[in-house]
Amino acid sequence: MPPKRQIWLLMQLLPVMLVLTVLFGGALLLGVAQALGFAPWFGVNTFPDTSHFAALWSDPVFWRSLGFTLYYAFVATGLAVVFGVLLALALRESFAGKTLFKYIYKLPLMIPYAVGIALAVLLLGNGGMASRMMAFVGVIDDPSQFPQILKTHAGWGIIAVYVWKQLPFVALTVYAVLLGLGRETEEAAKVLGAHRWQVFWHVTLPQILPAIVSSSLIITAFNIGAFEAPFILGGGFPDTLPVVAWRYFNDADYTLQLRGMAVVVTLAIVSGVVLFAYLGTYRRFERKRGRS
Amino acid sequence: MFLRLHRSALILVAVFVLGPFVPLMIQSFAFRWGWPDLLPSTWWLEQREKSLLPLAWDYVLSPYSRILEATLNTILIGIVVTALALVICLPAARVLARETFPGKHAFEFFLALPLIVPEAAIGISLLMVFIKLGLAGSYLGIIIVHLIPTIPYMIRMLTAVYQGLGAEFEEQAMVLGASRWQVLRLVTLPMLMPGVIAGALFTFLVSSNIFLLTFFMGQGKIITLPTLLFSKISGGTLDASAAGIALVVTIPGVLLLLLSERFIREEAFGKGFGS
Amino acid sequence: MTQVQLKQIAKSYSGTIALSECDLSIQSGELVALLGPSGCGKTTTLRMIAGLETPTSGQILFDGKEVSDVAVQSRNVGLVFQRYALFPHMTVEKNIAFGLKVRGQTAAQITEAVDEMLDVVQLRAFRDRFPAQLSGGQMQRVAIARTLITEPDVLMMDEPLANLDTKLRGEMRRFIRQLQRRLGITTIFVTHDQVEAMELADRVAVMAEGRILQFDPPDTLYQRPKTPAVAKFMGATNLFPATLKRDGLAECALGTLHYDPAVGAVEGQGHILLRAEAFDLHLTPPADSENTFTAKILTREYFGAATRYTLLCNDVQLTVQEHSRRRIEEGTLAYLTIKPEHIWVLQPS
Amino acid sequence: MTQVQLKQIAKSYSGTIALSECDLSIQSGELVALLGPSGCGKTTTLRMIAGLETPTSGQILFDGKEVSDVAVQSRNVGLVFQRYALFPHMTVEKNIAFGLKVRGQTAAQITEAVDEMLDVVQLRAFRDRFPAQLSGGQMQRVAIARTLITEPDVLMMDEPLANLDTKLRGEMRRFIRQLQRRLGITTIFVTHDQVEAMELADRVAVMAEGRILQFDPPDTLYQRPKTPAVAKFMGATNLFPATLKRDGLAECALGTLHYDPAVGAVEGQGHILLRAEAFDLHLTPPADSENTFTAKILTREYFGAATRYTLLCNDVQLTVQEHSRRRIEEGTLAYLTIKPEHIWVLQPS
Amino acid sequence: EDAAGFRENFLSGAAPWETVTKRAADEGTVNLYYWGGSDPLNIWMDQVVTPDLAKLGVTLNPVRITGTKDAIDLVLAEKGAGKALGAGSVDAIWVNGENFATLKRQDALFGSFADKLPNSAHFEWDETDPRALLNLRDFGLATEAAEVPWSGEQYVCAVNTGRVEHAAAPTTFAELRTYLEAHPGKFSYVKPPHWLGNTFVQAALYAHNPDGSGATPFQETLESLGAAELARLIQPGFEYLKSIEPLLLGAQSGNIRYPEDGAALNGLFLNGEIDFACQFGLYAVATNLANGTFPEGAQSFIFPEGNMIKNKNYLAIPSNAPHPAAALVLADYMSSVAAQASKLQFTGMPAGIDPWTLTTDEAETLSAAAPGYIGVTQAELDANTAPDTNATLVDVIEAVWLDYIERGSADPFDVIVARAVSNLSN
Ligand SMILES: Nc1ncnc2c1ncn2[C@@H]1O[C@H](COP(=O)(O)OP(=O)(O)OP(=O)(O)O)[C@@H](O)[C@H]1O
Ligand SMILES: Nc1ncnc2c1ncn2[C@@H]1O[C@H](COP(=O)(O)OP(=O)(O)OP(=O)(O)O)[C@@H](O)[C@H]1O
Ligand SMILES: NCCCCNCCCN
Ligand SMILES: [Mg+2]
Ligand SMILES: [Mg+2]
Repeated sequence: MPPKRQIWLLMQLLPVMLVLTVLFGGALLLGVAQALGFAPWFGVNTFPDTSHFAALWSDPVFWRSLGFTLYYAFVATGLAVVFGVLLALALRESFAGKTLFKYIYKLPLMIPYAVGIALAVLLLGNGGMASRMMAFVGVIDDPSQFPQILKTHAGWGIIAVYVWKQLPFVALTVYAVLLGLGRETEEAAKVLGAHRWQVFWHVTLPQILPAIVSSSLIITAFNIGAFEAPFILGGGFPDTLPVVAWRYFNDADYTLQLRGMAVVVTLAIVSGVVLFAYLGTYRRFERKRGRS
Repeated sequence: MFLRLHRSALILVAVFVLGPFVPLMIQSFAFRWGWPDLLPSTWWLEQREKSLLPLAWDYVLSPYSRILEATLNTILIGIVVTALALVICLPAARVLARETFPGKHAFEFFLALPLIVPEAAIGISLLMVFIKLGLAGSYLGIIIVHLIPTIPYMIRMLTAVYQGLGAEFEEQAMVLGASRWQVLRLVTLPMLMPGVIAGALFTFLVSSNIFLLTFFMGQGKIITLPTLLFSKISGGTLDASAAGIALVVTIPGVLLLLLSERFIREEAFGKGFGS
Repeated sequence: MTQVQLKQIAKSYSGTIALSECDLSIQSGELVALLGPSGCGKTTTLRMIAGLETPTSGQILFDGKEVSDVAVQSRNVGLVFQRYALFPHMTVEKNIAFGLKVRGQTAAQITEAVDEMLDVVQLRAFRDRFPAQLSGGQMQRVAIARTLITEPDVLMMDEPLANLDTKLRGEMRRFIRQLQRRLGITTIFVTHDQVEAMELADRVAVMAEGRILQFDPPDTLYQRPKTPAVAKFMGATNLFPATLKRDGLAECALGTLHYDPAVGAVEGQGHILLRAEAFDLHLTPPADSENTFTAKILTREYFGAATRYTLLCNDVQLTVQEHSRRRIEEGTLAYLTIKPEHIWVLQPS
Repeated sequence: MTQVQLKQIAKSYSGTIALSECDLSIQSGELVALLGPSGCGKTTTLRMIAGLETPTSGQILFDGKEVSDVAVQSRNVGLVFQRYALFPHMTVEKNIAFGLKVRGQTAAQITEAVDEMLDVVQLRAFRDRFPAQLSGGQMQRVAIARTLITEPDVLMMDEPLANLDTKLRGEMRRFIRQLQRRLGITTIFVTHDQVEAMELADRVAVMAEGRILQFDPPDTLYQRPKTPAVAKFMGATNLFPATLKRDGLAECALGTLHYDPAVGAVEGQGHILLRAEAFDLHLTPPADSENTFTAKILTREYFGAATRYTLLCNDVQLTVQEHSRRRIEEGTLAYLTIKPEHIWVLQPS
Repeated sequence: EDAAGFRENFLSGAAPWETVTKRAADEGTVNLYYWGGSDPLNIWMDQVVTPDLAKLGVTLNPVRITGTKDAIDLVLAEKGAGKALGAGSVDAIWVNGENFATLKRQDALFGSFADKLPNSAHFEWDETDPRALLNLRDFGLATEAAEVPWSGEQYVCAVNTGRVEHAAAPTTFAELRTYLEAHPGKFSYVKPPHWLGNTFVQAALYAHNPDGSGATPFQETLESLGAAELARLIQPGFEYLKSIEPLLLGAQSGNIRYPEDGAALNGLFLNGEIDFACQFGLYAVATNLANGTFPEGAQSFIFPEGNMIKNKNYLAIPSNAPHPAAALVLADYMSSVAAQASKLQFTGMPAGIDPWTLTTDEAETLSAAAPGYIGVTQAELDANTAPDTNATLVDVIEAVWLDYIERGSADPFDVIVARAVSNLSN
């Protein structure tokens, strides 16, 4: 490549590189530095000091928090993917009211999580609408008898909000890919004698798999780092890691700031490891399938 | 049989999406609505005149709710972030779509990284530096941090759009005698427009949904719809005014939905996130 | 090896009529082409036979049995899609094996059958490639192999050659023809290319606007089209309205022509068809003066094997085609003759 | 109206050679076709002439002047892309006006020129349509009009007809030919279709693997190819290695043939080319026995205007083509004759 | 005159108030950072304070934060960055206890201004008068007039008489446990370290003081008390809290629920999920009935007998306030009778000024503005008050609660306390 051309290419990439390297890369480095004791702004500089990580990682509660964090993230992603794909498949059919329906199903995608949380509170809380309905039909006579959905470590409230918000994202992504694919390969499979599930399993699914992987990657990452839903709807101690970090940052005890930083850095590492493992597994699977 | 099942499943989805808004609307008109009442025991309108302070929608629509401020902030920040992301990403997307160069894969991977790293990690790390730089609690600070999670989305959408465009239109224009600038103005931009609009709407959507980064960088000084609503419901309960605010927070999303149905072809999402 | 019958088949898509009451009866082992302009209902016909579309009315019979209740998967038909619809995520081998796999055959059986099929389509070396790594002709052959391996009773192909270049198209035509002859499968293929239909098919169904205009062997269609529409679609150039007389005289803009009354002795206002290659071109006046015209050469087009001339004769433009053994310059005055038995007359409608 | 010269032009893309030292000299006002298989460098050649690609070595001259320093925008060439590349966001009118608009012409000038051009391509009624609302042939014409309106010195077209169906392709060929004759613009077009090249071009450059094999008028190429490669590419079927003698005798697998020594009297191991349409087929032994062979008809292919037979003659397969005035059944024994002046010999290489 | 010089002059008493008001008008703006979680308070700020200050030539910029610590972080970060008086961004903060203690420890306070304001006469400054306690000490820490009390508060519990008779409401911790044994799950308190939760814990500790001396020893600093003594004093209280945990809301289904804040507590109370709601709010029942957040049958009751914690809230001025004079004008305004009366009327937050320092008319104005008691009398309340815990102890108690109750640490109690103390001191 002639040097003039190289410079021209570089110039076009530079703005993005600059923004991401400085801001994003900078934030990551800074986060690690703070977790390692570099925080001159509150008069702390013990860099490099691994004690914050040590304290965090040696605490069994941290591991339980991590467990909850991943549990909510994975279960919600799994449900959103399964139902999102089903919805995407259903959207290909023509049915009465489809135009309107295509507006409706996308609504959650467009509004902040907090709205979903508000809806969950009013609907699913022990004093909420569902509980009142049960009281109305006489199944319960005290809010405490309502099966607890919110504020438990089973996390059904959190998961419900995630699924409510993310199912449309998965559906939209997969539906878009399905639109691009057309129906021909599925019809070809049918004509070749494949039955419904064979068509789905051997022909449709492999072709939407990249869309499923990339959308589930995005939502899993989001779920791991999400704060509002587990904070408001979670079961309390032990909290998910973002909430733990939040509590540390709001504590009067400044040394906990650095512990909070360690939480946040750990969260980034976990998220990275989990998602790379996922991506790696998928890639290996694709390669294997490609070879055999 | 399958058809009927399929139908009821779709109705279920619609109920799953819209159903929860019913109690939200009722709550927004309630004065007192305790368990196990299916409807409020006292409505807002019955108490409206008796109260010194504005209640329910009176409060929501009053300046005290700061909903207008939050809405304007959300829109303003969203627009500026989108415009900046567009300007930053357009040239890069062009290169990514058209050229091959050593390290391209690594670069693409780097561009996707902010999708994987939690917002909290970024926001909290930057906070102290931003305070030092005087950027915390300023529009500029919020706009800058919003670029981090939005750029990956924008660049993916735009790269897909460029890929779909092909170089021949620009070449044709050149052969017909158009200068570089004329090519950009008369051919490239108009042809990219549908994709640019799709990318812009999506970026705006992402920006206007960001809570944690805005919350940290806003320092209470700058509020947006997500942070405003969060502070209203963070305890896990909703009063009438919180319900009203939640409804108002939904409105821009509905408008965005109408816009996006009009301007975004669904395939665009597939191109951006389907692979 | 199945006889296929369409009885009064009609299809409309929410109002628009794609096909209106068509009858078609295809013999077992026959190779039939559906020929017609874009949108005339060719694909729709194939899709209904395959079971991918349900007819609005009418019946489809395989060997005399109604198949409306037979699911796509069980009709045992083969359909090669216009754009192949190869599975992009499967290798050539996997694509070809698919039909057997979903039938639950053992790996050994499948491998054997695939190997054989790869030989038939000469793609042994490409078995591990993905569709994206193949050329158009290779994809085409994979699509055919994938279909043939299931030993369908009826093989259908939707514009199988539309996406190939001239050379490849020729090769593929020969390939399909040989294969079909060898296997004797009842085959229906769709095309909008008249040359292709004639070269390949035993019989051609000419379609237009949802109707079958004529269903006949290629030479009948070409030489004895029933209607001007069919004649035009078959590439007829010299078609003139004419007053026909029972004794073999036809009067048209060109003048009076003698035709063979045995070929079609009718009376009234019909058409007369003079095929471009039926004329003989003489540079000196011919001995026999029956059906002779003088004409001036306007343009000359060279195709290699043939040369086509446009001539002006009695104020009428005529096209004449002959082997390129000589070159007559534009502007030359020439003599045209045509034998009565080479003239076709179209009945008054 | 410019003379275009390529001198020792070569182009490689990071290692792969797309074109190696080609010379080509095109006369002012000439219509030249670049003909060759996929990947042989046709598009690359056009793109270099247009200035969209820089040659790795060699020179391009317009009217004897080097143009390497002239930017695309200033070369005043026209290039019609294979897939037209019409601007989808502009109407027909706007598309056609584009080249004048970027040249800063006034609205009045533009309107006038566009009106005129719309008449030339017969699209007046379509001026306000968008490309998506046009048929293939109409898009094609818009693409040409858009290019012609800038009055380019050199008009180039990259496979202009590849996406059209047979019928439309024929029409567009005639249209382009007439237009070019009328305007006399130096024109270069790319095709991989030999029939198209011959029908349209004054001269054809046959290319293969980055080289120009032969550059000659169509009939010369077809009837007198210089190499077996060119002969094959031009659709020659009966090409046999032969021992050539100076007295007009050629010995090949078929037997001994007399050829016209005036045509190409050489001696040594060469090839002999017997064009399929040069033979005459007789069902009874012909009077003159020079160059006569008995042969058995193996297959018969019907194309409408012509019928092609494959025959076996002295263990050699021969292809013979004649007008479809009769139908000889497969298996028939026939007599083949060919006149010495219809035989072409290829020099030993 | 530069900001530092102004501060010097004002604190030394050299500058007359006119120079302050004049300078304030020049500064133009005052940035007040405060917890923005109360709508009535926000409305009062906008409807009353903003126009009143405008009349004084100062524009109020109310910065509503979700946690006071955000403002403290900002002050300290700016201070660390070398921004001195006149250069920071926070002019005044609503603080209590711990946060004030942080500012004081970091030497981030403007100085002793509260007793030099024209309205300082509305506060009792006489150290010998026990009624001056809450002006002189904030959570036990000496205010040194570096903050001005701008609101009073008292921890009061409410009962839903729609579900429980007023008379059946417990008045002691023991009665509460008995009640819960009969009605498991019908009570909870806000989760520490939220101040509402901290206060409930403190009240329990006072009530279970092994020496029977109630709040008294909790007025000492951590330093003077020592970790071991603190552990001894608080262990019985914590044992009690631990003992009622299985009886709290949600415990029956295995998910003990401590509401995150006052709003959450009110929500539970409205829906009858809990029968009693304890929080700061002398007039909370009246206020919450007026805005629909309490059930119709809500009434205050005396709990815990003799240990209803009473405190004040303060406005502090940081050492790097950008507009120090405007901040002083704001502090003086907040100490006025008019401001206190309207605040009482709008928000139900009791006055921060001391009624006995006022004229009869002024005192009248204040009491007329009060929403009134429901279910209790002034005399009953007066008889049961207790002071706040020293701020240095609060952090430890918080940490102990988190460790002992929330995390359920199995370590010996004194080890837990010692650990909390040592974590906080480094
Ligand atoms: N799914 C459909 N919905 C509505 N109309 C349709 C549908 N499929 C086909 N049609 C209409 O039915 C008619 C016949 O279509 P068909 O695809 O059979 O044509 P075709 O002969 O195969 O044309 P082509 O050569 O362009 O492929 C056309 O007018 C077409 O527009
Ligand atoms: N941008 C490029 N980078 C690398 N190789 C290229 C590029 N463009 C063309 N080539 C290679 O150069 C050779 C000539 O390409 P060119 O496009 O000129 O062929 P062509 O004759 O136009 O073929 P076709 O008929 O398929 O269009 C091919 O081998 C091609 O793969
Ligand atoms: N941490 C101190 C925050 C001050 C907020 N207190 C609110 C009390 C409401 N009565
Ligand atoms: Mg079709
Ligand atoms: Mg090309």
